[in-house]
Amino acid sequence: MIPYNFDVFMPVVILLFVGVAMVVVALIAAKIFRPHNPNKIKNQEYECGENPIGVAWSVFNVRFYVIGLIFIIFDVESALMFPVVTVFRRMRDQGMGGVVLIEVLLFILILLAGFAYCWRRGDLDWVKSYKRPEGESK
Amino acid sequence: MEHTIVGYFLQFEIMKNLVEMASSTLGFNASSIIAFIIFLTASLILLLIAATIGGLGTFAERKISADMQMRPGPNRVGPYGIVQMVADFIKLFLKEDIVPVNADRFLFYIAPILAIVGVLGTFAVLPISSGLIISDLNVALFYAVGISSLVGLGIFLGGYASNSKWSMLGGMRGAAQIVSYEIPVILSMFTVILFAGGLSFGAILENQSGGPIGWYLFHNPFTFIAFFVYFIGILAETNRAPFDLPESESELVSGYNTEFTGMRYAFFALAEYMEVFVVAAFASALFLGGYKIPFNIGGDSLIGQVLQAGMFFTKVALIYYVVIWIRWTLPRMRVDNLMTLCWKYLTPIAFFNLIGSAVWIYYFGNKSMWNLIFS
Amino acid sequence: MFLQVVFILSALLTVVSAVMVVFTRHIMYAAVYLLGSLIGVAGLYLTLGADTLAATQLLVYVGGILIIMIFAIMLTGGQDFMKNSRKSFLQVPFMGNVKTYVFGGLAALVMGSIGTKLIMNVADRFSEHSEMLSYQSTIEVIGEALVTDHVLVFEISSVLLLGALIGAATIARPIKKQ
Amino acid sequence: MMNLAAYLFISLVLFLCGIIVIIARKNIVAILIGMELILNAAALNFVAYSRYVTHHIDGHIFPLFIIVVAAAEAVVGLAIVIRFFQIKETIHIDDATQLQS
Repeated sequence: MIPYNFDVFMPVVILLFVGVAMVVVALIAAKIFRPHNPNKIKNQEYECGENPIGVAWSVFNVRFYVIGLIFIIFDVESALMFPVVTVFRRMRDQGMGGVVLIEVLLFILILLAGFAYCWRRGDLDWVKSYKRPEGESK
Repeated sequence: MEHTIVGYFLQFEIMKNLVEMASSTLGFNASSIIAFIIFLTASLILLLIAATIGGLGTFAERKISADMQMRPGPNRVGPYGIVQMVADFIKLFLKEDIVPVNADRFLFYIAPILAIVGVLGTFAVLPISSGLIISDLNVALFYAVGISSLVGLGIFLGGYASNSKWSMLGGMRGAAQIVSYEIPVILSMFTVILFAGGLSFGAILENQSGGPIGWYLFHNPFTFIAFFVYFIGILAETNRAPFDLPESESELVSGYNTEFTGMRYAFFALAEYMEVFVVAAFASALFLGGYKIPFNIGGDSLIGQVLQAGMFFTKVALIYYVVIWIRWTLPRMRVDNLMTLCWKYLTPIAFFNLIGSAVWIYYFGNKSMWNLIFS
Repeated sequence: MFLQVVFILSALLTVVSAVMVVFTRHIMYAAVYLLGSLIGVAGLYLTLGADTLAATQLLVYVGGILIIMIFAIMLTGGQDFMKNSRKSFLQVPFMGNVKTYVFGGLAALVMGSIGTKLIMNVADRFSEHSEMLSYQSTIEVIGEALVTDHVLVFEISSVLLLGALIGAATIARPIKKQ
Repeated sequence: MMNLAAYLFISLVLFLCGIIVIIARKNIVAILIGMELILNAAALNFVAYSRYVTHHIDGHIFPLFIIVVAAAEAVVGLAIVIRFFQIKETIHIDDATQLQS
């Protein structure tokens, strides 16, 4: 057993700090050189030359959320699968391959059932078409 | 520590002596401090390399696109216009920094930081050569996938903070697209991880060899398919054409970075080009043998390291070229086609690959199809 | 040494961000401060030797939950936009008032004193000299545990995710035009 | 300085912040954010105890499933919030008084 050596995470922390520092330092350094003469027109947000109407933070379509929720379910699934796929080959070499294979397949197939449901109900379609004739109403 | 750049340096006697000397003068174990200094230096050098790569990315983009359209491209500044990127940088550095008056200033300031940090974090595990991997964490791939999700957040917050309709649309699209394509990408990674049996790049590259037969690309049919799924996925995750909907210049002015000027815009652009580099590097390490050279010429010596780094950069440059080639060849997709491609084609194919690879491992173990054919 | 530095930084990031989540008046800022808190907790996991958990935290929380939270804010925060100024974005989703904060503070005070009393019991017993888990990497150990000892909860979590997927998709599906 | 009590204290602060957010906020999304804080505090406790007391990997498994449950809870909770908003045009918690619209 090799003891846990925390020093291997050093570059991760360093790089995160360097990334923040790079942006901050570059912006501050650029402040010395760059001109600064704002005016009212210049500080408007760009709307192809027109005066902007209202603000942009409007209510968005709910389909973004539907995509997001399907994504997050599979994200969690992959987060759980990362450790399992890592050990799968070793477990197979230890003679437990069949059991682990069945477990993994069960795990994936249960989730694929939900995926198939969403597909069937049209949640994966970006543009919804309910395929209902014009005059018919529910 | 053995899979880090510090571990590589500590092989040499002179470094060991240095550590001992520092320990005796300072009065405590100085290996941590020496490691810190090496890591810091390596990180700063890497930062310079990364910035250069980002700049070269823009240059390559313009030069290759010019080549494809049979025009010279940038050719005034320096030989073949290669100093163009420096000129671009100076221009962006001297540009006025405009923050729209209605923008959300706090988020406007932190959005480029998130994008840059998300990309730079992945540089810690980039396998440039067997000695020159800054830190080969045991969860390297997992960590890289996790930290690079900050980029999507940065793009979204950048679009949100600008308070411009174009930016908002671009940011929303960007976030939806980046999160969607993360699923096929991760699932294709699983296909390789199953065969490699480890998440560190050392483990992934261990079973690959220099020649194409030893690559995971030609290991079995499933990894072959997985490579293309991964490749399409990374194109979308880095907002490259034909998936550049978040910044599609013909409909959304410039997408999420419409309102960003000067250095802030430069950081978004830099993050994008560096991310293409990073995902190309991961593609080469996962599927194309990474830094491995045929017959292991040079071994662990310094010449070997240089050769390995050369191999790595060659492969990445090839993938980079293909990425740019695709950009100037294919028209942009529509947003509903984009989602259909992700959820109805790539994700099922990736799941099929994952199951197929698991079954392959169960029956044949780690054997590649060449082993099965020729034995 | 480096461990302590990371510990202090992560702890500061976590605590300060969590406090800012409490006191900010802007729901989007609350989400961004939550991001800081989550990254800080990931750093604390690292100092505890849980590298897999830190990566999971980044992948699921930062890449997933936070993004759909911001989606949800965008999908709900914007009524009365066109007629009011951006002030409405701060005010319409009520972020609490003095009365509720007093109640919250009192509840926190009570729970905090109880919690501090409980923590005092272990204050001087488990110090940093106790040895860490002697795994180089936790991911393989976790992977083995997930398919052997904890396989039932592994499978049940997939059923939970299935339920969440179907339920949420059913609830959030756009209303059909009448 | 780094001992169990320090981690427990950080976890306690996170938990209290979550409690205040849940009690004080009137915005349902903000309340969900507070719940994430509380779940994080619980997960941190598990890992801290596994590091200092039990020295067993089970303390790492449990937070994994806490994260899974947090994701499921966030997905369903936010779906309900969005649905509620579509019907009532508000996400004030005091307006959520009826089970059936």
